[in-house]
Amino acid sequence: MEKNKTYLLASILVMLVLLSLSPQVAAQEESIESLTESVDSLGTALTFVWLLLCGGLVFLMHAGFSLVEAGFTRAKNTANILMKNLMTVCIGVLIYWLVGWAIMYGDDVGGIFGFSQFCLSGADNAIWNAWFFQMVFAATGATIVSGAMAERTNFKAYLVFTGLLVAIIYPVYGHWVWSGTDLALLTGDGSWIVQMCGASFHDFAGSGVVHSIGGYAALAGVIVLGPRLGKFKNGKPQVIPGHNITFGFLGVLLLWLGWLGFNGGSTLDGSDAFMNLAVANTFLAAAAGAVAAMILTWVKTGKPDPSLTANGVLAGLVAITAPCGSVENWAAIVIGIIAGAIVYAGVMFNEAVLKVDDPVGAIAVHGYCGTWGLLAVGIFSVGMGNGILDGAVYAAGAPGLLYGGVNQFIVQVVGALAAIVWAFVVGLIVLS
Amino acid sequence: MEKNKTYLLASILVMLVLLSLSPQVAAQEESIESLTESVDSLGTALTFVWLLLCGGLVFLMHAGFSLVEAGFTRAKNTANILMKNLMTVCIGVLIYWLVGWAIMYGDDVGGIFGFSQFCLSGADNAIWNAWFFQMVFAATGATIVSGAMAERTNFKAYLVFTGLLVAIIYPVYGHWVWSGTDLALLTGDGSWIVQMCGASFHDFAGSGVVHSIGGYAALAGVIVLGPRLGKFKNGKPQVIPGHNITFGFLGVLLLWLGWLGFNGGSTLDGSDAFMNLAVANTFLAAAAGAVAAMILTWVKTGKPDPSLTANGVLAGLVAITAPCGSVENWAAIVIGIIAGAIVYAGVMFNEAVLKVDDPVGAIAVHGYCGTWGLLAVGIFSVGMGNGILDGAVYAAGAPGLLYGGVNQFIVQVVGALAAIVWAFVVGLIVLS
Amino acid sequence: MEKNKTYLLASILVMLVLLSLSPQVAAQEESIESLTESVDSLGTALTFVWLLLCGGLVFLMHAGFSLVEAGFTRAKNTANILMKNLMTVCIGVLIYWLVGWAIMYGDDVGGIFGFSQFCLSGADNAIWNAWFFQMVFAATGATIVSGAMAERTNFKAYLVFTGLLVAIIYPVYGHWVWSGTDLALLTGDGSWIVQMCGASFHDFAGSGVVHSIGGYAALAGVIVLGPRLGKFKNGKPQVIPGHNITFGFLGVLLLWLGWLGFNGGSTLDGSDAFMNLAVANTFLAAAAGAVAAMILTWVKTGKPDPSLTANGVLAGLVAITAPCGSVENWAAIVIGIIAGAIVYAGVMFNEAVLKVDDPVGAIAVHGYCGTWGLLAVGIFSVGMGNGILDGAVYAAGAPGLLYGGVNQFIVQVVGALAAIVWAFVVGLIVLS
Amino acid sequence: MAEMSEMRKVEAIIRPMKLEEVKSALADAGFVSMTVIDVRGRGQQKGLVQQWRGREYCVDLLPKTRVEVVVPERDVDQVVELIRNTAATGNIGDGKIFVIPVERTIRIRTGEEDDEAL
Amino acid sequence: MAEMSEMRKVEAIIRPMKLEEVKSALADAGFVSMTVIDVRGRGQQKGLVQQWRGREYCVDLLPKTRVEVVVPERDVDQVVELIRNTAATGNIGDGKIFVIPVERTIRIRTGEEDDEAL
Amino acid sequence: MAEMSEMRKVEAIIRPMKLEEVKSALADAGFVSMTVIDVRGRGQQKGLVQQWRGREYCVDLLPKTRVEVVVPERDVDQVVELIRNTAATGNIGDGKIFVIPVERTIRIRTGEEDDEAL
Ligand SMILES: Nc1ncnc2c1ncn2[C@@H]1O[C@H](COP(=O)(O)OP(=O)(O)O)[C@@H](O)[C@H]1O
Ligand SMILES: Nc1ncnc2c1ncn2[C@@H]1O[C@H](COP(=O)(O)OP(=O)(O)O)[C@@H](O)[C@H]1O
Ligand SMILES: Nc1ncnc2c1ncn2[C@@H]1O[C@H](COP(=O)(O)OP(=O)(O)O)[C@@H](O)[C@H]1O
Repeated sequence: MEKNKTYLLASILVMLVLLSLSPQVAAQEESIESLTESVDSLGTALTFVWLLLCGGLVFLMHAGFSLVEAGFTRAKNTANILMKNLMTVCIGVLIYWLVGWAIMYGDDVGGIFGFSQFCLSGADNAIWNAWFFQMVFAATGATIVSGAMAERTNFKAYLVFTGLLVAIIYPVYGHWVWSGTDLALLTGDGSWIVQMCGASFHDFAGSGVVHSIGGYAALAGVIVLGPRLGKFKNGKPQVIPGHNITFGFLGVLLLWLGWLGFNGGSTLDGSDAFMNLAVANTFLAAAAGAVAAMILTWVKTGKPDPSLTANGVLAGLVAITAPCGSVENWAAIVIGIIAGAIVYAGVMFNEAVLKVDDPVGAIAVHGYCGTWGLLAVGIFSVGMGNGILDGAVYAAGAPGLLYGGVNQFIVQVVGALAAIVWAFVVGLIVLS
Repeated sequence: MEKNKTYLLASILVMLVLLSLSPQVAAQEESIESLTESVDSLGTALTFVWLLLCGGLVFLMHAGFSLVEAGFTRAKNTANILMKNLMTVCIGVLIYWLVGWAIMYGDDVGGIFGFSQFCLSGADNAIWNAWFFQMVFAATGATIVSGAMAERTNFKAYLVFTGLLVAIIYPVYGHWVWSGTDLALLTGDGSWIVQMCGASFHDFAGSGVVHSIGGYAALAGVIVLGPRLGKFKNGKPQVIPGHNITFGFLGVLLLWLGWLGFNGGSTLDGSDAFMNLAVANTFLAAAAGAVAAMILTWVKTGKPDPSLTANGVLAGLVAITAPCGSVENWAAIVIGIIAGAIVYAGVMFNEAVLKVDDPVGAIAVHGYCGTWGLLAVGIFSVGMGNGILDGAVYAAGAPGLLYGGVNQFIVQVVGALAAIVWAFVVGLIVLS
Repeated sequence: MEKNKTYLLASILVMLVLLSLSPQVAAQEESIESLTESVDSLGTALTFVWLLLCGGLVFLMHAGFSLVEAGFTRAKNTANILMKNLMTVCIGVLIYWLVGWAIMYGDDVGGIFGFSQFCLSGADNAIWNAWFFQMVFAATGATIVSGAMAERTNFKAYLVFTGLLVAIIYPVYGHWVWSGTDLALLTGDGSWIVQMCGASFHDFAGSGVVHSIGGYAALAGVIVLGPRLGKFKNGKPQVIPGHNITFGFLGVLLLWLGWLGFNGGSTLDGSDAFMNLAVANTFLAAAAGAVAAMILTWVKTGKPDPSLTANGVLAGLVAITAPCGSVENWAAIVIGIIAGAIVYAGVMFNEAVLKVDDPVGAIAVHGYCGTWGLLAVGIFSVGMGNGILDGAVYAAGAPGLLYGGVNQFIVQVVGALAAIVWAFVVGLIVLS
Repeated sequence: MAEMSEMRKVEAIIRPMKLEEVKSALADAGFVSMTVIDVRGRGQQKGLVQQWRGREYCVDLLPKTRVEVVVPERDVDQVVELIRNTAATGNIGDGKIFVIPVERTIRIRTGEEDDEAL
Repeated sequence: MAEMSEMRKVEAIIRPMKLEEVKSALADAGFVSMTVIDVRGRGQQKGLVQQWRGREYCVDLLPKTRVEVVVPERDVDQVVELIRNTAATGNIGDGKIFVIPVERTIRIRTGEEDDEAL
Repeated sequence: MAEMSEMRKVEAIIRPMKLEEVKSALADAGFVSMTVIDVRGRGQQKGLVQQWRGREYCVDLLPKTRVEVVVPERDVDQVVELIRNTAATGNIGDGKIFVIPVERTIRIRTGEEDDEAL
């Protein structure tokens, strides 16, 4: 009996402990659950904060574009240029809300475009956040065109063109690349192009979606428009100097800063550490582009050319926009250097051979260097999960040429061509 | 005995498990507690980071104001205007530290003003954070006045007026609206006004506290000061063109960007997802305001007017400042459009009828559109917790006229009138 | 037997409960661990986001410097100044990647310099983040020199000097102060200097590392270079007015904003609440510096001098950079006021006594006020853990003179002298 | 060559802020045509003391406006009088009027000469 | 003093956009030297209506360019003719040419006078 | 009308960087009054080659400064000499001096004429 009593006592003890423990464990279960929720929503909040601020930086790029365009053209056209740029933003905001987002991120129609959520119907805070970040990109694409067409565009026609760009040209190509749907023409697993190439097109922050589209639409515009009065005399390009280099350089620095948001924010996740790689690469490429352009003009003309050096910064930035999350630091520098060379050659080529008049070099910067950036992914990409990309979730999937891969390069060529054809052809049609 | 032994063994086993489990559970309890703390303090840290950065964006608005005022006035007054604006910030910082915060957020005295924490005595990091964010707002309110009074104010008198604005005029009204005390004249549950109206006044980010106060104080200032020499000839307003439209437009874009922080930060919580709604609405209203003002001037004068279009952006921003967290996207656009019309009409009315000279349109932009923004809350507010505001914690409490409510509109009218009377009357007294 | 059965049943029950409980507890253990990890990595993510954005603000300071230098000098040198400033950034980015980081943060060699991680070899996202934030600081140090040497420097020589500054002069001193190694000359516990002085040198965000180094290297540069043609006539300083005060003032406001990132980010931790104290003190000192400089010039010359008042803002900012996380609000104001006086006296002294020509006042602002900031730590420091610094982890360790300590002051004097000697002497050697 | 001495250019250097007044006084009297140039000048008037970075310096060439009107000799007196009456403030720095002979005057548009050209 | 009447300053007020044309026409005929000034002027041409903040205002002095060429008397007719031919558009506002006597002409560099100085 | 031939306007087109020197030389000799205009000009001097976006272009009208001093005929030689001595560098582009007859000179402030007006 004694023993039994002992057991009894022990058992009771145990039960008491258990009884006290069991609800405690259950309560802990609950607090863990609520904690997990808190942590999750804190992660979401961090992403919201990050993307709003990055979006703000991208918005600042409009100030940058305005200044570059005003500074690098003649004083008499300043008011006109500024109005055009301001209206580009305003129309961008309104039209991307009305239509653009719906075409880009609405329910997929055959991988070609989206079609729902017009006027952001049914939006919640996550959608407003995403819309804001995407909207500033769309407006940026549109504003590129204004630079190339500066000093001679009819204001009304320009407004209409901008509206169509933000409503259709930009978001359709954007849908192919960033919509994330299975059929998305250039990136969806179910797309015939992706399956054919054996890799998915990668355009991190928009060398293609934003810059190529803007740049080649600008080319179309410039061709339809013709050069400024007096730009060519007997076929020879004449110099029409800008009027305020301080505005131009301030603009370039604001654009550079804006790119911190442009590329840094494009992982779309405040907790994705690879934003740091993207930003480091962005700054390296910009600096390399500027130095390359400066040295080139120095060698070619005997003195470093300020406005082409400024273009060199932008060239590096545009080119690194697609590959910044997929390549090593040294590759970013190489990409920037080549971009600096491309922008110099491109500006000269446009003037001397194509005889198109692009006052601020928008076509060479955004068009040509945008294409170069897309191809650079296919050349320098480390491949998601390899080497420095261990743990990365948003980078080019396959390694580039230099790392033994071919598929990624092929699909980049296809995507780059698609951007050129789409923006240029539709641009031409719309304009004429 | 065997059985007993079995029991014994079992019990011992159980106890061992229990003994090992109990401290584990206790330890988990502790880690859960410390985790909860970490998560909480991480949430606080996110708020700190968010508000510092938003405050930085609001601070950038001073650059914006300086540029708009310098660009839209004559070159000969530039140095004077810039000094005035810079000193506004400096005095704002110092006086809001010395007195302003104490009057606005110090211990409540009958719902009318605060009175403690002078010189931020006893401050900790949470207070420094809050002070910083509030201080940039106060300085913004003060700088509005400088725009209207540009090109003719005595520097010393201006400095004194700015000091009084930041020390008294601004924080007293701010206390009525944002102090959060139970008796706070316009928003506290215990205030007779709130009880009488049956709803609490709502001014999200300061259409009233910042812009109306600044705008109507400016009106008082402008009346006391009289117009610039040559502004009116035989009572007819003369044109005095600005000297640098690039500065003006750059200023407008910086102001627009600043509003991201102004409205986005005003939930005062880095984890409040409704910052996204606020920002989206802010950008929609700004764009709508600009388009409206542009079209209006186009129709009325035959060409789109750059500086009035720029005012249109600001009009939309000022108007959406109060309602941005309480209304739907389409309403934000409507509010912006009407603000664009108000600013055009207001500028013309001020010149032609009131015969006051406001070089940059500060009274129409901040005063009239500020009032409109406050009323718009009473018209378009969805009502906290309803529809898209499900889960919102900082929005207008009751639905607006369009959603069947009346009380909110009434209290908004009262609050808007209070701002006009307070700023205008005290402004007049101080100035004369 | 019945009893036994009871026991048996009870025990089985207990065991069942236990069996169900034990894995639950284990599972909770796991979720707690994974939660802890999530929280940790969220904290890291917040730091990443915070430092990228603060770095962006610091980058904006390059726009600020460009504008101040261009605006406060003659129009004919604008293009040259802008090119120099742009190239400073570009070279800063590339050289700090190539060499600077390795010398500053690489494996310690005797407390004097680092030597590893050239080209950021082996970098991960944490390194890229840290590199980015440090890089913008390094480039800032370099750009200070361009201001002092404006309007007469050979472009090629300047580029070389900038390269050496970012590769060697800056990172070596930086290693002494910020490398965190045990032997680090001025801050490591194992350093003979620290042991001798009995306290560790404290330079929160770089009154010494960035501003003194830049300022005294500039002094060396200016002496080697000689004054601008026509700056002195028979030994008497002549006035060479700047050409665009709007650019100058815009630059100052951008610099001020940049300092939010400069000082705010320098706790290097997104969750360190003392960023708020740092920012509040920063803004108070800037405002106080401006007001002091304005009043001084007003009293001395009969009218408030715009460009010296603008210098006053910067003086306050430079001076508060070292002490901002270690002093009380009122002390920040006192530090700012004295800085405002120093900058006025320093500019006059440089011109009238030293006969050096510093067009924008860079030596007085960054050199003299940088030194003052370092000494101010030794005077006003509250001492880590004391009073308002309860819980602080990155502040001056010991109390300053006013709080009864002497050691901190002594080590600040040593560190300040080290900066002067190192930057000035090596600057002279490199330049000649 | 007969008309040689019959045309005169009246060059009046005035204060910039007087331009509007002079312009309308001349226009009211029928002399609408004129050419205006921004010049800087000094005479008995002291320069302007300005300040930059805490030091004073003297701008000794002050901004002035030069109004040039070409008229037949017979109108010179009236034009001079009109300008004098509107441009004078009585303070040093009011400016000067110079009358310069004009040999020929041609209207580019039509080729008309002299009197008809004005 | 013999050459006194032999030098003339031809002052042509033209439209700014015609400057290039006038310049090359003169240069082609051997008159390379010239001085150019930006002026504002009004004549029979109405002012320009501009807009600021929704209100119109009239800029009644229009931007013009003045080309001044000093030549020996014998070349005056040719220079006048050249300018007239290139600067005329046939619309109001084409401008005027004034011929003013020059007593002496000195080249600063060498001190040469008159004909040799040009 | 007796003084008609006794007043002269000395128009000197000089290098902008020589203005200070010319100004003080004239002032030292008692000729403080003057009017200064920014002009652009060309003569035997080639234009300036500049660069924009990698392409060179030629600015063929160079910035010059025109100093105008109205003096009695008797002082003309001295003024011309002073200007020549200070403005000459010996290189092409030094500029020209033109002496133009002034028929009347009026001080706006007082109405004084000619000699007293200077
Ligand atoms: N001798 C002169 N030659 C050329 N310009 C002159 C001469 N005297 C005066 N001026 C011009 O007239 C302006 C006013 O002359 P000033 O002597 O100051 O006025 P006031 O005649 O009232 O004393 C000067 O700024 C200058 O441009
Ligand atoms: N009498 C005058 N005196 C001085 N300048 C004149 C005179 N008449 C015309 N001008 C100048 O010539 C310009 C063109 O004159 P305007 O009468 O408009 O042209 P048009 O001769 O073709 O009718 C004017 O803007 C003005 O600068
Ligand atoms: N015939 C002229 N008519 C008008 N201005 C002239 C004439 N010749 C020279 N100039 C002015 O004088 C300036 C210097 O002339 P330039 O021939 O280059 O110098 P230099 O006399 O030393 O050879 C020119 O830029 C122009 O403004």
